[in-house]
Amino acid sequence: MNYLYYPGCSLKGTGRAYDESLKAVCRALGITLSEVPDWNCCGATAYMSVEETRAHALAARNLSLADAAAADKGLKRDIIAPCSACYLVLAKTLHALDEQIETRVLVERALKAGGLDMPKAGLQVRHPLDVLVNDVGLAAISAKVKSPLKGLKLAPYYGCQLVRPYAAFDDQAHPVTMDRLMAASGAECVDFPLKTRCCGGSLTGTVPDAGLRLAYIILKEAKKRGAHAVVTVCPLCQFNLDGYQDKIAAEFEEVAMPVLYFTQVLGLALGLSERELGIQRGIVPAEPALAGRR
Amino acid sequence: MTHHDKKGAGRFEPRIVAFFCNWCTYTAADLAGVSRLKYAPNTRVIRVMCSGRVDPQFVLDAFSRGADGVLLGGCHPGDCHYAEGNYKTLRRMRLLERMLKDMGVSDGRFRLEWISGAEGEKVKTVVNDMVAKVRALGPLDLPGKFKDWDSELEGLARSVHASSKEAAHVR
Amino acid sequence: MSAKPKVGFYWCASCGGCEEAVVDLAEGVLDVVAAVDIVLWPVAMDFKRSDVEGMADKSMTVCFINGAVRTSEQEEMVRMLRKKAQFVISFGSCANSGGIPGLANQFSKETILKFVYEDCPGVDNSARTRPQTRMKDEGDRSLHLPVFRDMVRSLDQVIDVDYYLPGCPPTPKLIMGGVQALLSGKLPAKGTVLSPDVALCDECPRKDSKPTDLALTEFKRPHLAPIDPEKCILAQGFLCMGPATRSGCEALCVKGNMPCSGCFGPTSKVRDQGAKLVSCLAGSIAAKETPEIDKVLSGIPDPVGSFYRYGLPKSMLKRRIDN
Amino acid sequence: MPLQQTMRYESERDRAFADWVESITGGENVKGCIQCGLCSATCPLSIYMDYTPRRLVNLARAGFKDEVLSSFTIWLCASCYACRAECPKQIKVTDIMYALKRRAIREGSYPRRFPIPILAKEFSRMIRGFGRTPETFLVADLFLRTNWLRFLDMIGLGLNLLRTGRMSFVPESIQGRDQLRRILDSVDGESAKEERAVKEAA
Amino acid sequence: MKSASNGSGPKIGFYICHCGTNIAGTIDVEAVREHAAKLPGVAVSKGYKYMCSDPGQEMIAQDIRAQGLERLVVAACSPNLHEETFRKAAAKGGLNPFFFQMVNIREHASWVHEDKAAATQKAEDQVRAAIHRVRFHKALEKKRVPVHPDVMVVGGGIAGIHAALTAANAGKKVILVEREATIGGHMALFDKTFPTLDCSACILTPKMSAVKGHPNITLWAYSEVTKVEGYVGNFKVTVKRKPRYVKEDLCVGCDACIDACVFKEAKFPDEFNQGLSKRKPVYLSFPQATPKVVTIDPKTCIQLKTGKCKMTCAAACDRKAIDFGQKEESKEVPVGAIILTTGFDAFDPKRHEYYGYGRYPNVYSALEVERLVNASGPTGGDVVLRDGRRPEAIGIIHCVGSRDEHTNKWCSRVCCMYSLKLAHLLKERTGAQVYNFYIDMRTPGKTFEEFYDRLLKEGVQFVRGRVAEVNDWAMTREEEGRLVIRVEDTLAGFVRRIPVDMVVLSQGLEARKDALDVRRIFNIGCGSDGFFQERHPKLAPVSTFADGIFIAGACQGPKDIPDTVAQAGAAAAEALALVDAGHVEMEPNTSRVVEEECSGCKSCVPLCPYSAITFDEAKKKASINEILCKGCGVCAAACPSGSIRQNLFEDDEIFGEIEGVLS
Repeated sequence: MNYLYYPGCSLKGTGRAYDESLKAVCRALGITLSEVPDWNCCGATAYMSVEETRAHALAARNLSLADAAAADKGLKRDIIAPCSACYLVLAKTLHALDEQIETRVLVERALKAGGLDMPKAGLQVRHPLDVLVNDVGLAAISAKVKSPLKGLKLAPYYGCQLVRPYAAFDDQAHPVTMDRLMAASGAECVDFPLKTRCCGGSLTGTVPDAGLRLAYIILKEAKKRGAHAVVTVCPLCQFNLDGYQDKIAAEFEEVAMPVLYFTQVLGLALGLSERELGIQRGIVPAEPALAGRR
Repeated sequence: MTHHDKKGAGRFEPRIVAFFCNWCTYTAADLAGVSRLKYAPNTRVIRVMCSGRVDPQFVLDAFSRGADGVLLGGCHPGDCHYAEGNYKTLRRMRLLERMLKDMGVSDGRFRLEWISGAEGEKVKTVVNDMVAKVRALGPLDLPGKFKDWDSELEGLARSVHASSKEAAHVR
Repeated sequence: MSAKPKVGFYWCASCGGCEEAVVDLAEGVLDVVAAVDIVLWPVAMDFKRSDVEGMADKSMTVCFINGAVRTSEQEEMVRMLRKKAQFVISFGSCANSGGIPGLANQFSKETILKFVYEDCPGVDNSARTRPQTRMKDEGDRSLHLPVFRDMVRSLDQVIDVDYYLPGCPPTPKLIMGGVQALLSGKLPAKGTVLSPDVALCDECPRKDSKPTDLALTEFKRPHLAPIDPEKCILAQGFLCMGPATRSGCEALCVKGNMPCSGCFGPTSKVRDQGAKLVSCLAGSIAAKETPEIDKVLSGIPDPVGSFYRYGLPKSMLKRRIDN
Repeated sequence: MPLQQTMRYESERDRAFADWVESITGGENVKGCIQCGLCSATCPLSIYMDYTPRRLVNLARAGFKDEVLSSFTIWLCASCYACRAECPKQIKVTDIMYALKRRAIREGSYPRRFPIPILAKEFSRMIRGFGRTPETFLVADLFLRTNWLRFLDMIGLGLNLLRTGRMSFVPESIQGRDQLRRILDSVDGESAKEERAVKEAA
Repeated sequence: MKSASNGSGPKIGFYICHCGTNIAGTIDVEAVREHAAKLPGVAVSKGYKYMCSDPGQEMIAQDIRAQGLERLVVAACSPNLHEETFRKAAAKGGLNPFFFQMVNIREHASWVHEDKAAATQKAEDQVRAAIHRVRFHKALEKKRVPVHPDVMVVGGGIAGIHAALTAANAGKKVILVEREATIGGHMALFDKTFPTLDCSACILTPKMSAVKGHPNITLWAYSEVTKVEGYVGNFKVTVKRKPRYVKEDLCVGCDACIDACVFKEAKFPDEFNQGLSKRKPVYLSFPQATPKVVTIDPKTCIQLKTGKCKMTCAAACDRKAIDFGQKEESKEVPVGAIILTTGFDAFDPKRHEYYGYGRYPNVYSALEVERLVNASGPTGGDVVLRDGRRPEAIGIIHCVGSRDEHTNKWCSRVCCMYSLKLAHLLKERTGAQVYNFYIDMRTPGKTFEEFYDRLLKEGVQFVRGRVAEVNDWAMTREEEGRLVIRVEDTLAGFVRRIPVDMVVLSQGLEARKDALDVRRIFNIGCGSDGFFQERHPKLAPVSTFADGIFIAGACQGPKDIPDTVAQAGAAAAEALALVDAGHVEMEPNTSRVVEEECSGCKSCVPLCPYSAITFDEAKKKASINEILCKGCGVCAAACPSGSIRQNLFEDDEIFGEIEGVLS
């Protein structure tokens, strides 16, 4: 299986472990990822706050490059975007190019100014969770699980921008795809009502009072429900939930909750090493929670 | 009706002949009226009991008499007041559409829509959408074209009428 | 003025088959010749254009004109003949409705000339020379060629026509019938097609074999599948124009085990033969879903060519529009 | 407590602003709002907002421009799309928030020293420069501009990132920087026109 | 034909209706009148304020007589409204009523266009089309067909019961068909009815027994209509009678079989109690079930599933009423009119994931609570939660599955009132703090507002806001272990979290899941909301587009019991008016074959859905049975030689219209 890969800025920085673990898991499952050549930042939520069309043009450059690369190498025209913000922004631009004629015209002109073509219909933005569960399939993954994570209790945290508003592969309020994937890894998911509640990631740096509280609510509820770790699909959520726990301890209470990527958990189940999967990159160490689970 | 509206805006106002089945689309248009929905005034409705009554000749005749578009509205498949009339319509119009295309009548000038008696809103959206699309295509104006095509006959018609003796051609 | 009625035959854009049809009257032609004076018949007798010009207006009793009108020369001749003849009879499918030459109305003049003089395999014309309507020869004499019109027309689209003899070509029986009607002076209403005003199925020998619950699941083409010589050809899935075509031919094609291709044109109640057959045939398809319907209809690869084989110029749209 | 007049005169409504709100991408259903408050109730940040999203929508569609553009609410929106997903009238509240943010930046009417608009501007500056966003730079730069005391507060986090190898020092940049600028400039040319049109309308 | 004042052909009278300002406000009626006056054949061209009024009709009739008009064109509203009116006016003037054509310039022009010039232009074009067309009209006559006097009512809820009784009391034979084992419908589930709080059973059960005992009513419960053939006045209805495995004429509903069932304990969810209690495979829905006959459920009965039961039930029945060999029966009955009263489905609250129905046991649907507060319900009217606790705080959430683009857009009309009723009953039974979460409080019925006032004074809490979620994550000590409702108190302007022990979801009303199948059987329409479509929202609220088929109650749209009963009475009256007339007149828009033109190609024969076309083997021509033909015109469109004519829609008429509209 061949996919285009759009890592996004976070996966090159704070979300490095996500990049590492996703690639490792893909290798183990026989998925080839071709990185979109010379991709640029998707623009995230911040750029959209400044200028709408420019934000679409920015994202469209990536789509155009991806489409060209797909045509060039004869790849499937599905772009894997692991970061929820990138996933949303790229999908939003695809929708806008499809639905809003004026945007389409302006973006087409802008791309032309950069010597690029409009992405053609049929190009898709996919999240690795969707690809793993719906393209590879749980049966195929289960067959490759070597060391099921018996007894590991996880709080499945999807965050907001993966499922809303565009993801068609799962429910917008109560998604279950990751729960099923984690079950295939042998782990147990606790009933977690805050699955898709915003973690405050985009605010923790700027309005800490608001952001920290949102993160705290999620972490303490995970703890209350007996989770050993929170498992997430988004580098921003991971950073936000993992990075500020000392502040949360100071402001509210100590939660000491490791925050893993779903690819890390799956990787462990597939028998990959902790180092390969970047487990050591957690600010709240996950090793104690994982010890003896494999 | 003229091709340009009376306000003199100069915008091309397409003429669209709409064949509506009595039970669904005509009723839906009635409902749009009762609901005071507003839509483009470019359609001219001809009521038939069933879309299955619409002979492809009617569609061609409307084009040849100056329609820029022809809209055909029937009940949704499975919902025909006469059980299956709309299926017959669908089959005929699939073939007619191919023929129209081969004859150079652009896609979009002929349109078949299923609009149930409850879908007043759909009458509005379909009519507005079709008017916009046909407007973008420009006038079809077959009567004008027929006249245009026949203008090549005028010279000789006059000269023969004058009983010209000049040997114009060598065989 | 001699006692015998004066008769003319003229041909425009046609294959010559209609002329053969006259000859096909066999010994009957002698009766005709005995009864009339033939004053014009370019295919068989030596008359010049000037002979026609010299005739007094309405001096010819009847002129039979076959062939469609495509060039200025044809146009001029038929206009002149209209003046000279008391009755003009449109003779055969090409004159009546454009006929096979009328299929050219699917293409622009430019497309046709370009293909014929440049792109056609076998053409060697690197200079891309095209016929010119006027040129000078070495002796500085002026040569004229007729103008190739933008479209093919039926005879009645150029001149007023009194009666129509349908068919490609009209059958001897119909020709005799027409001639006798004229000679006897028992004239039907102007504009009448001299053939029964009922569709071909009426006289088709396979009429009884057509089922009353026909639901077509495919369309076959006669050169690709065998035709059962006993059964209704349409019911076998071959496109037969019979139901939408005027009778009078005595189902010649069907008797030859080929489907009717519609040369007699529609009955008087039908304004567009092709559209009407589309309505009839497509209505009888069994499929209900668009993809299945399209699949069945894909058995008719060329709807215009099939449904308007003899009548494109007389169809409601007359010719392809965007050219 | 000083007296404050809370009554509004009809002349205080900016109808052009209300029309604009309805015209933006996502604003098409705003007239259909039934003020049920589902957006506010589902919003994880509404507890901090000066106007709940419902009230903001109501103010915006009525044309109370000053109240809307100077509200904290638009800057607190974390674009989690919860409101948009559940709104019974399918009002795209998140998209409206985006549009209000852009309008507030353009009109300079956002709350001063409030860091979110600055982050947004800084972010776009970075992208224009490098094509990618080195998060660490961005955060450091932001705090130095708004509140350098906070920067000191963040040093702990920085050290943690450094320890786990998640901090990048060198801003990554793309090859096609010129191409990207040409693309953005092309849009700018168009959007400058749009901006003028908005101003004229106002 | 006599020559007209200007031009040849028949003399045409044209009339344009101003409809007050409904038409004249948008269309320049004088311009249209003048335009028509100049058209060939038009001898009279007049306008009038209300053409449909008596003076308007009289004007037409007089002109026909005085001026010798031969054709009539009226531009006014939709022919669906007044075609018949003007046909009668024509007839009054001595003109064949089918020498008339109507132009719809109200619904199709003045009401839907704002540009006056364009609307006027459209009106002129359509008028010209009618004037072109009407020249080709032929004199026609309506056929009279006798009507079968019996009436069928489909659906045995309060609407069906009332309609059946009304028609039966008028002396008509009525067949009442009910799908479930008993009649009674949703109303039988309720304890009290709003706003009077009178006991539902007390007012319903007497009517149920009246149905059972009425000499003119045949009750077929546990039965479904599978096919309807024929046409107004002469329907042939096929009814499937499902086997109860109990002989209805023998069973007296004594319960002996139920007691004797090999299942000593009831163990299957009781549908009537919304699954809040259990029943046995042999059961009686509730004590007043009508007919009072037990039913054996083939899905749970051991004998019916395996054939290996001791059949203690059969042994216990001294009347030998149990019959495991019973088979499904199909009955065909002729009726003249049909009344559909098939009711509604309650919205499934599982569809709103964020309210936790199905996940949190203490989140209840309103129908469940109706049973819970019912004295004859599973707990005898004692309100206890699934975990046995008694609730101290209860939240009632309005508009669940109503006023929401994601589910149902409409207001379900009864939920505010039944929520108030439930709030009252719950407070009365439990003494709990009761909250109502509403978007808008809708109490527009007689004494409804007074009921709301009563609830306010009883101390029920009202929070204006649509609840976003019901969850179980606590933020404070008082929230621990309880359900938390998150809502914006829109009147206060902030968000609140309110812990409760019980949540009641006030489900909206929606069309029956199989409404689409049912409406196909009866050949009627459904609105975009899925409810059956009435012929006209104001003037024909219980009629449908299928003549002779009437609708009443919640199958037409959400409504409360008083409105349902009123509609049921109206539907019964319409049905009686039809069957009592003794005959119906059929529109003459049938098709015919012009024999001498027909080639006998048989193309038309298979196209007719009513088998009205046959092939005459002797003449070798097609022929159309006028009685069977319903006038769709499919055959006329198909006839490849143009030999089939549809009355009122002949080729010449339609071509004339096309020419007129474009000339």
